[in-house]
Formats: sequence, structure tokens, C-alpha cells
Amino acid sequence: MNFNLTSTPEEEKFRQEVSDFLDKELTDEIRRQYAIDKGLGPEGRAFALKLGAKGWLGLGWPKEYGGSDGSIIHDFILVQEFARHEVHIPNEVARFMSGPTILHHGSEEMKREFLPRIARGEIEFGLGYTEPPAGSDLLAMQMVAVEKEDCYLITGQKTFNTESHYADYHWLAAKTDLNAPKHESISLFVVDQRSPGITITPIWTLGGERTNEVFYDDVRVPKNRLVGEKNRGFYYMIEALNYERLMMSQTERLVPILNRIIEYTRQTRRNGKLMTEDPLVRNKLAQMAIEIEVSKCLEYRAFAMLFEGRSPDYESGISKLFISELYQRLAYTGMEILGFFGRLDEDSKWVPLRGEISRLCRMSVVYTIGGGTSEIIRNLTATRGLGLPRN
Amino acid sequence: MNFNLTSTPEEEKFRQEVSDFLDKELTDEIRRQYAIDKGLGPEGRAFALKLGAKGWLGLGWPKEYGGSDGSIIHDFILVQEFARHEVHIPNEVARFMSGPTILHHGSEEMKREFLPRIARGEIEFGLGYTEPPAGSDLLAMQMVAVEKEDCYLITGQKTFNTESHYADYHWLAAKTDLNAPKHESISLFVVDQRSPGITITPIWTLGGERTNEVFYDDVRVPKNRLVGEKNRGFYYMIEALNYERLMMSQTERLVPILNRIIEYTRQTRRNGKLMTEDPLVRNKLAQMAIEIEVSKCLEYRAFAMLFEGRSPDYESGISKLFISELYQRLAYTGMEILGFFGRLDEDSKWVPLRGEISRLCRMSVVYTIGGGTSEIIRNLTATRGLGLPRN
Amino acid sequence: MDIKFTEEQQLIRKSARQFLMDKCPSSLLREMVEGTKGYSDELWRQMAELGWMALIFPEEFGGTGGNFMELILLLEEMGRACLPGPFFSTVVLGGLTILEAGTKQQKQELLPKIAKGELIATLAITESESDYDPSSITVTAKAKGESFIVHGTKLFVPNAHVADYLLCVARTEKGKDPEDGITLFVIDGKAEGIKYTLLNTMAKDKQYEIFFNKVRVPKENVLGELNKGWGLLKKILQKAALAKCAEMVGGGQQVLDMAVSYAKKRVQFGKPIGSFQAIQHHCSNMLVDLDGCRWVTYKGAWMIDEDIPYEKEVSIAKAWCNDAFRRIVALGHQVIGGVGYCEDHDMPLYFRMGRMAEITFGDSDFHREIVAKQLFSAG
Amino acid sequence: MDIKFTEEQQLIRKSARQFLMDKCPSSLLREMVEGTKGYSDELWRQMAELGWMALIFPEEFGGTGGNFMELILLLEEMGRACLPGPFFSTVVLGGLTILEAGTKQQKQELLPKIAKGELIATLAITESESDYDPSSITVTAKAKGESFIVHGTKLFVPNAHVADYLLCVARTEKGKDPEDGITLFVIDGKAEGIKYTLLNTMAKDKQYEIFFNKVRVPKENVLGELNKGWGLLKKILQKAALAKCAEMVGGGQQVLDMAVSYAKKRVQFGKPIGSFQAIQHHCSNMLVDLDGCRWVTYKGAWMIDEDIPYEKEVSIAKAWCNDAFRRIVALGHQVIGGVGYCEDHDMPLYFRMGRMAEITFGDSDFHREIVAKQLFSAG
Repeated sequence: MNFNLTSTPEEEKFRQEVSDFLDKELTDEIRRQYAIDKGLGPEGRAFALKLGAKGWLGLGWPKEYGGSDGSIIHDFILVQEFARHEVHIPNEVARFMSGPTILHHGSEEMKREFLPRIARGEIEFGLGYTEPPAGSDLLAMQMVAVEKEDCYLITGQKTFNTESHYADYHWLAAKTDLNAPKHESISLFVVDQRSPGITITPIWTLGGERTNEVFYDDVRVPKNRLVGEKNRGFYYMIEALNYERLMMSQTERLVPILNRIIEYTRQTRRNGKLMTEDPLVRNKLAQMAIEIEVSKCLEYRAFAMLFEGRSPDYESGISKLFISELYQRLAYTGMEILGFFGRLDEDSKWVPLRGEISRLCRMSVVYTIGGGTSEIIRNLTATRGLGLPRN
Repeated sequence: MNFNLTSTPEEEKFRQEVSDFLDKELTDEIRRQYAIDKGLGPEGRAFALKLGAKGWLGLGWPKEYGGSDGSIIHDFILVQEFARHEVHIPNEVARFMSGPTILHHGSEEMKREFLPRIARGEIEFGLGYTEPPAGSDLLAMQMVAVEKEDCYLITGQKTFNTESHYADYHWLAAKTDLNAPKHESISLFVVDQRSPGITITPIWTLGGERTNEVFYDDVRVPKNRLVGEKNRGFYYMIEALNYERLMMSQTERLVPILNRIIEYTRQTRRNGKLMTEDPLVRNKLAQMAIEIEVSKCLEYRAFAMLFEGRSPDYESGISKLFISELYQRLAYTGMEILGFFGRLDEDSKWVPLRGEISRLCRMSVVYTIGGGTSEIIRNLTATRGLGLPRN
Repeated sequence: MDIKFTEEQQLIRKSARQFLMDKCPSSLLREMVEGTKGYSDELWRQMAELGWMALIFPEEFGGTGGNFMELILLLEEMGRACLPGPFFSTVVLGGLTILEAGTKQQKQELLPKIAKGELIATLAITESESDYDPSSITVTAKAKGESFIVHGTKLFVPNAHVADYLLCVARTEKGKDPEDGITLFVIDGKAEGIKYTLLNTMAKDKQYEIFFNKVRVPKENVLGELNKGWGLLKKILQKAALAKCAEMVGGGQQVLDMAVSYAKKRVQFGKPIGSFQAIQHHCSNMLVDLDGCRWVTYKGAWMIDEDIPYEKEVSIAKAWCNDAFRRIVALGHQVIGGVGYCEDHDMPLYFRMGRMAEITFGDSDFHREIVAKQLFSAG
Repeated sequence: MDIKFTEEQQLIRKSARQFLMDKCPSSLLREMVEGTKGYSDELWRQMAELGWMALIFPEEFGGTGGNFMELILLLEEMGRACLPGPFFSTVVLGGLTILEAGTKQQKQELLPKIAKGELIATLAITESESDYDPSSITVTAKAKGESFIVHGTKLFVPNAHVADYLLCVARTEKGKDPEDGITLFVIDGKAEGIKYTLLNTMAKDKQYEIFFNKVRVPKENVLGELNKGWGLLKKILQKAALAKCAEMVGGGQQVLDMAVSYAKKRVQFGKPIGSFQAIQHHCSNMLVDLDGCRWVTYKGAWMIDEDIPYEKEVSIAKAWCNDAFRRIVALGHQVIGGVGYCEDHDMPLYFRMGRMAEITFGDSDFHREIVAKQLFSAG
């Protein structure tokens, strides 16, 4: 047993390299762009290309598709170091969802077209799953792709497509068989977002991020942009979703937030005494440290299963479940400690910690909803983790 | 609006009378018998007769059945004063469940036979609803009563019949129609517990109380002991259950417990200082006072509806839900404060507060299960209180 | 015991609800929140016409002599509508304080104007170490001739930018006990030397920093007794805390209504999600929390009206409402899902309102300590 | 990173589970709990034969040189079986303390006997103001010739009635810092002047009051350094706390297993209750809590074995396990319903065990304060 992030000198060398790279290359502007604009700005894009040049966006992929040496462990170390440096891996959907799916299920042509560009950090995909009637119940989707000669004609509406306003391609799920059982009726497509007939309109959220509605009006998608087998899309989605949940579990990101709250209590007097001396404050922050440690253990456990070649199932679900709820508890604990000042927005006079606690408090509302609601994960944990009968 | 226990001079006079009576008559021995033996001992029985003589066990019942002047408000005042004095009303099932059901639905003969004796405090009934296969799902009961000439022959098993080892009569629900829809297949009976064919065996519980399994082997029950109409029993049960839930909500009982915990902190040093000075202790006990006040408000609201002639529905459910969970939280808070000493049983050296916190901690486990589990009450609250669709 | 409202009270609630439904649609709400003024003159005028600003004041000062319960019911409806604007700061923080402590002249001068909706007021308490603790009051008011010179910085003063009068809590003397030596002043909002800086809160509820740069205030503008202001302020803060509870009760009801109505309509897996036990139990938990908020708040109002000592019960109400409203909103979000996370839904309005309400006039730990003081001093 | 157990470890766990399933049925369990001795000689002998008491000690002292993780896995299985008896007090409290601080002679004399199951030991720490705080140590040990005279009352000493040796924490000097002047002694359980009084705990786990009435203890029985015992004790307490976590992990697993298996079989409303979302979510929440307990405990054991500073992580584990195990048992009761409230079900055993485990070696607030000290001292 070994709970260290790295287990071998080679892994430690890699971790150090990533860490040094980030220490050197990461600017506040890049961090800001990734946090708010998802890397939309020129600095963010340039940063992605640098990562690509390092070979870090195609770790473990075959060389012929632009990949480089590495394994899931290296991906994990990469993600952890990025988390510790408080920035997301750029082009996450391309790197961790579309890319692996194309690699495992895509045609040779598709692999050659897309994988090298993903590995170079050139392109991002926008996740195109959710529809107004199809949230937790993905299979209720209604967007239809009709086969016609050399293409599919696609019409319908997607919503909460977070990356669509800056992504290059839409990673689209649509119905290709209206008569088959639902889970055998969906196919995945790679759609050029500049295709005629696509309209993208913004939705602004409580967290301040933009997400999008995406409308398809008879959009022509060439047949070679169908991913893998027709009507197998739902299985591909599930496969990638599990991975997504794991990648969303980055407990390391919580550590610097807690540290800044602690630092704040060191410098702040309330009721005539330093906040660090207040037993209620001490108790609350200790509880946060405890829960962060538990979250880290749950996350490491799920990853370690992957490294062993076992496929985590409910284990990645509860890792996501726990961290998403912990984000909310941490944000509220921060709000309690920052008091009135915690209610100030980033641009306000008197705002502490650049408004990050207030922002986290707003943003974390969606963490227990997106990527599988807490309720859905509890269902799956009961049925798949504990073998309770399905309702 | 008026949140006082009593609203008129007459009510206040009654309250004072009850309070004086309890101050004078209530001994520790009687309290002990009611808490542990449910009034089985001679002192407890004598106390019940005194109450009966006061006319307080038939408040509001017609004089011809042994009743006395009074109303639901007086019952409420009575219950509250008993709660404040930390003792249950004796013969509760007879007084608050069987009695009212007989009064509303029983035959004239039955009323004359039982109501005066209940009002005099002479008899108690044991609740005979639950069966091994029928807990939350009362309608799944299997005990069968077969009509035969002048009687019913009853065979089957009941469980968790808490009063049966000291009650005089069994307030029994059994199936009288095997073909009808379940809710129209059950009848209620008054069964003399000394009837041949009844076997009562004890079940000992975590809380230390005794409850019972009751076995019926071809027990003859005269036809005139059928309560009200045949096959209407389920409706009578529901009617009385709602009342039971309300009568279980006696927030007043929590107040002296909290006060004793507070008193304990006044006299106890931990880590070199008085516990009253510990901000964590202060915060926890304040939270208990807050929740007790909320519980009291929920309870009063439900009762006040009754006084207005409205029938509380989900309102009595959530009053029971809240107080049952609060009992558990209060017990745990007490355990936290009493530390190691809170783990001692009543008969141990070093035990504080006569072991009541440990006992409460054990006993309260069942509060969220009996009389409608918290889950069932949440279901009812959703469907009946909020109009959400039944599953 | 009796939980009925008078006909008068029922009417207030019903007409307020109807008025706000008609006149304050979500679009106007957003306009007011986004605007710099923070409210609509037209709506304000109509509210005044309905007598809302006059409700709580005695007839001799231009009011209609309503009781605290009636004010609570009105505020509940405002909370339900998530109504922004200076009603709270003018009537509760300004008006009630003047009514409580003002001289006959001050009352006659100011209250009728408030009651007519012609005067906007607010109260400046908190400072940089702000926790409603007397030791944190460092803004000074030094006597100089016939005036006091007020100097220092106040924070989180609601609607200061539109206030005709600022009630300001200042230190006039430094005693051993930090509660001593605090005095309230009525200060002209346009007085020379006052600088307002908007603080951008989560709820965009127009809170201001006020810098008093040696502002001259006439001696007759002292409100209540010199140096004895903290006792007055504590009383006002308790009433204001309960008034804030009323807003949370209304807000909580609206969130629950939105969640339940969504759960009934929204179909997933072939059924309305409201038929799933997980969603049902979320909604039930919201209702339990809300009912608790509602009745502890009403009980507090009843005690105020009956003049029963209410400090403990009001702190209980505020602590409970803070925590319960937070849970209600969180569960509401969980029920409504992604749709409720979008700014064009109303959920974010209540989320933001909750974050401000739970801290204003004392967070839960603050009020638990008040409750603890009462518990440990009694007996 | 790697979460695999060695084959050795897997074997220990598997064979311990099998042994306890075979040899320690519920009936024997109840017999032991109800009996005055608190354990079965026969079972104790068999455990010794399996090498359980020898596991953690080096070969030179008659042990088999296992690591802490292996001990944790063994304790986990004991917790799962809710096994009573003096294993914990003998091996963890007695043996590990002697191993940590004993002289070569002490080790050679005592450890091989422990390893063979021939010696029962325990540790007497807490007193009447008990919270594992050095200031609460008032039992005195005064030097007198070649001996110390130990005097005073210890509380909650497990299995003292059967202990051949009591390790006792006493005050040998009164310094300014309460941590100074504390010394550990090895005291013969049959020494003159010792009086044992059983304390009736919820779990009937044979905890004793010990009154040392001027008990004479030879100087060579000092364990570790004179006056510096608190540092040693802190280390032992941390290891004991983690060992207690392991018992809770095992107990939690058993409670979850009982709940899940009941939920699969128990039919209400025509369906297994495990198909209802409310029950499913209860079980899921139990699993999340349990998995947390499990992995923070294993991580703590790994750190101990790797000699990485573990104070914070062990306190994290204990605080989490205390709270999580309480929730697991409460939800287990809620799933199993009335049946689990009856003493003939096993649930009450785990409920009672939980109440003792959550307080022994520090409750959650105690450990949160240790975590806080680390948080606020770092950086």
C-alpha cells in the first residue's frame, strides 16, 4: 500500500517536471482565462499548445496518432499537479472524453484526423448530450439524425453545452433509430461547430460561467463523422462519463482554498480577538481538513483501481458525490468565516481573497447536479455498489 | 394569535389544578414505574385511579359514559402538564386511541361497557397492529378472524405489542375479508387478554423496555367485541393514528432534560475549565434550545388546528418526525457533553443524571421507527402536504 | 393557544401578495436589481398609497397603528417576491428606531414623512471588524460647541445612496465597558463630508461604505440617550432580525413552491420527478424546515406585540431561519436541477438573497451565543 | 499510489474473518458480554495459537514481526465480529507501549508472554476530569526509597479485573507545564492496595475504576523516561485511536451488510424495501461513510508503517470514524426498523460498541482540536 502521489523515481521526475513547468508558465491571466473563459483568450490557447508540445495531452496514445509515452498514472499525476496549481487541463473534453472514445472506437480516418490535433492542444470539443427533456434521463433525448446519402441531417436542440461557445467541434449525441430500444438508438458524432444550421445562444449561470443552448436546423454532418458504430453511442457515453467523474474529482484543488481561509483567520480580528483563537472557527476548519482528507482517500482509491487495471464503478461515483458536496460545505464554511465580506463580489472594495469564496459558493451549486446528480449517483451506488434491487 | 398554553382564566385554572395535583401526587416511584414498567406497579395503578377520580381521563366524553366536562384543549393542557412533570398519562392507548374510537364508532353496548372503566383509570388496552410481515405496510397483516356463529375465531401473530404484558384488553386489528381490497378487509376487536389461546412472550429492546409478541391460536372473540363496522377497521386505525402522533409530540418533555444537561455543565470541569465556558458546548446547547423551540412551534401549530376544528394531517406527521429526530440529537449532544460518564448505566458508580442520557440515547433509536417511520412520514408529507404524485 | 390571523392580517397578506404578483414581475425585479437606484419610484409610490410605509406607526405620527405581526406578514410577502428597495431600511431600521427613541419633535418631523413614503432612511452600524459587537464601533462623534463631529467609516449600509437620513451608531465616549459611550445620531444624508462607495454584494442589494469625514451634526440630532445607544441598538437589532426572518419565510415559501411545481411537471424516466422518493423527501424536508421558520417567526412577532421578553426567542428564530433557509434553497436547487442554476430562472435571486439574509443582523453562531447567554444565566 | 494488500495481509484478514465466523457466533458473544470475565479462555487460547497476540511484536520478543497495517486488518475483523475481551488492552495499550518505551529487560520479560497469550495487560489513563488532557492527571507517584508510592483513582480502565499488569499514568512532579512530570509505571495487577470497581457501561465492556491506595511500585517499574511520560502517551494514544478506527471500520461493514441483506429480503408494499429510493439512499450514504472510514484508516496505518509523521492524519481518521460510524449505525437502525431495536438482533451490539468507540481515545471535538493545532501551526 502506498498513498503517495508518485511511486517510482520516474513518476516523481515526471511530477517534478510538470510542477516546474507550471511554476514557470502559469500566469494569473492564464488561470483567469481557464477559470472564467475556459481558455478562450490568446494566452490560454498558447498555453495549451505548449502543453501539446510537451507531449502531455496525448500521454499513452500511440505515437502514430501524435501520442507520447505515458500511462494513466501519468495522466493522473498531470491532473493532480494542475489541480495543485489551481488550473484545469486545457481542452479537457477533447483530451479525456472525445479523444479516448475516438481512440477506442473511432475509424482509422477519424483517429488520424483528430487525435494528433488533440494531442497538440489545438482543438477542443463541446459536450453535446443534455437536452431540455433529457437531463438525468439522457436516454430521453429527442434530437434526430436522419441518414441521407453521404450524410446525416440533424435537427433539434441541446442545452447546457458548456464548451460550445469556444470549442471547435461538437461531441454530439443524437437519435439514429426511432424504433430500437432507447439505449440502442443513440449515436455519437463529431460535428464542426461552424456547420451551417447551427445556432449557439448563451445561458448565463449563477456561478458566472457561460453555458449554451445549441440549435440544429437540418445540419449536414458527413457520414465519416459518425463515431464508431451506429446506435452504440450510449455505451460510449457511459464509458467516458465514468472517466469524467474521476477527472472531476480533484481534491487537491480544495487544499489551497482551505489554506487561504486559514490565512484569512490569521489576519482577521472579530469581536476583539484573532479568529484563529475562536474555538468555533478552529472546529469548523478542522472539519474541513478532515473532509478534504476523506475526499482525497476516496479519489485515490478509485484511481488506484484504474492503475491496477480494475474498472472503478460506484467508486468513481462516490468520489464525485463526496467532493461535490464537500465543495459546497467548504464554500459555506468560508462564507461563515468571511462574514459580510464574504458576500462581496470580486470587483468590490473590501473584498477578501479576490471574491473566490463567494464565487465558489455560487459555482458549487451545480457540482451536485452536473455530471450525474447526487441522487442519481446514490441510486447507482445502491444498485451497482450494493446490489440492491432496481426500482 | 396566542402561543400561550392556556388562553382563558378557566383554562389556566385547570392547568394550575393539574400542576398542583402532580406536584403533590407524583413520586419518583410512580415516575419510574411509568417510564420503565408502564405503570404496572401498585403505585402506578393507584395513581391512574386518582386521575380517573378527578375526571381527567374522560375529559369531554358524555357524562353517561363516565365522562366529564372538558374539551380537546383540556386534554392538551393535561398532556402538556404531564410532560412538564416528566410522566406519561397512564393508560394512554385506552384514553387516546381505543376510547375515542369506541366513542365514535362503537356500539352502545360497547360504549357502556368500556368507556366508564377507561374514564375511571381502571383499564388499559394494548395496541395490536404490527405483525412480522406488516410494519410500515400495515395492510400486509395476515392475522385472520373467521366469523363463526356468535364469535370470531382468530389465529395469527402480532409483534411489537408494547402494552400487552400489563394491558387488560388487546386492541386488535385482524383480517375479516380475504377477498376485498386490503384497506376494506380489516376489522378492529376488543379482546380480553385472558382469553384462552393467547400467548404473550417478551421481546427486550435496546432501550431496556419490554415489548411483546402475541400469538393467537383459535381464540374465540364474541361478536359484540367487534368495534364499529366490519371491514372498516383500517379507517378507524388511521383516524386514531393521527391523534397518536400528536400525543407523542410532547416537546415539553425535552425541556427538563436540556436543563439538567446545562446544570451538569455548570458543575463540571473539563480540560481545566468549567464546561459552561467552552464555546463548543455553548453552541451545541444553544442549538438544542433552538430545536426544542421549533419542535414546540410545530407541535402547537398542529394542536391549534384541532382546536379550530381543522384536522391536522401532514402537520401532526412532521411534528412527530421533528421531535423524534430531535430526541436523538439531544441524546447525542448529551452524550458528547457527558463524555465517558454518559456511557454509564443507571446502576453504575460515577453515573451522572441517573443514566438518563444514555437511556434516552438508546430509547430514542425507536422513536424514528415506531408510530410511522420518518421515511413514511416524509412520503405522506410529500403527497398529502405538498400534493406530489404518489409513486 | 390560537394560531389564527385576524381578518385585518389576512387582508394585508392577501392584498400584498396580489399587488406584488401584479406589479412586480420578474422583469421589473431584475431591472431594479441591475439599476443603480435599486428600486422603482413608481412601485414605491404605489406601496405608499397602499399604506405599507404607514402600517407600523401610530396614528399620531401619520401611521395606521398596525402591530408587529402585520409588519411581519407584509415583509413575508416582500421576501416571497424577493422585492428589493429601501422599505426595510426606511421602515424597520429607520422608522422603528425613531419611534422607539426619538424625541416628540423628531418623531413628528420624520415619521409622517416616512409613513407617506416621502422620506428614505437607513441605519449605519457595522464597521470593518463587524459582528454587531459594541467593541467594533470605532466611528467617533466628538462634541464641539452645539455640534458633534462624526468621523470614520461604516460598512454595509443598505440604500445609503438614496437615504434622506442616515441613522448612525457612533462612539461618543470610551468607557471600560464597550457597550457604554455609544450614541445614535440622525444625520442628513446630504451633509457635507459624507462619501458613499457602493459595495458589490452577491445580491446587488445596494450596500454602501460610508466615509464620514469630520461631518458636523447638530446636538439635537442625537437619537435617544447620549452614551446609552447600545441598549437601544440591541433592541432594534432584535426586531430587525425577526423582520429578516419574515423575509426568509416568504422566500422559503416561494422556493418550495417553485420546487414542488417543477417536480410535478418535470418528467424523467417516464414519470414526474415528484413521484421519486428522493425528490419527495427533499421537498418534505424543505417543508419541515419552512414550517419551523414560519412558526418561530410568528411566535417572535406575537411576543413582541404582547411585550413578552423576546430576546431569546428572536435569536432562536434568526438562527433557525438562517440555517433552514440555506437548506431550503440548497434542496430547491437540487430538485430543480440545471434549470435553476441559470440566471434567467428565479432560483439565483433567492440564493443570493439568502446569503445576505443569513448574515444580516447576526449569523447563526452570533444568535446561538445570545441563546447560550440566556440559557446559562437562567436557573 | 497503490492500494493493494500484500498476500500476507489478505491472508490475515481472510483467516481472521473465517475464524471469528466459525468460533465466535452471536451466542458466544452474548455469553462473553454478559459474563463477569468478559471473554472466553478457550477463544483466547485459540487466538494465541493463531499468533494474533504475537503479530505486531518483533521476533526477538517472541513476535512474528508484522506491521501496523496487519494489526489494523486483524482489529477490523474483530470489530466486524464485535469481539469483546482484552486483546486491545493487552496488545495495543500494553504491548505497544512496552515495545515503544520499555527497557530491554522489560521487553524481554513481558512481551514474549503477551505474544503467547499468557499475560493480560491494560493501561490506566483517564481520571474524573477525563479528556486525555495532561492537566487531568492527578494520580500521584511519589519516590520513597527504592519505590514509588502510587495513590489516587483511575477510571475507565478496560479489563483491569483480569490484567496481570496495569500500565499506569501518574504524576511524579508538578511542573508549570502540565505535560511535564508525568510518568508511566508497570504495576502488578495483584499489588497490595489496589481496589477494582466495575463500571457498568452501555457496552458492558468491563471498564473499571481503580483505586490505588498508596501502592508501592519498585523504581525499575518506571516505563520510559521519568517525568517525560506524556510524550510517550500521546504517541500511544494516537496509535490506539487508529486501532479503534479499525474496529469501527469492521463494525461499520457488518452493520452495512446487515442493512443491505435485510433490505433485499424484507418486503413491504409488495416490494423488497431495498428497491425504495429512501432505503437505497440510506444504504448509499452508509457506504460512502464507511469507505471514508476504511481508507483514512488504512492511510493512517500506512503512514505509521512508513514512519511518516501521522498525528494529523490519525486525528482525522478518528474524528471521521467517530462521526461516520454513528451515522452508519443510525441509518442501519432506520433500514432494519423495529427488528433491529430488539436485543436479540445484533444491531444493539454495534450501537453499544459505537458509543464506547467514539469516546475512547478522544471524541471528535478532541481530535478536531488536534487537527486545528496542526493547521494553525503550519504555514
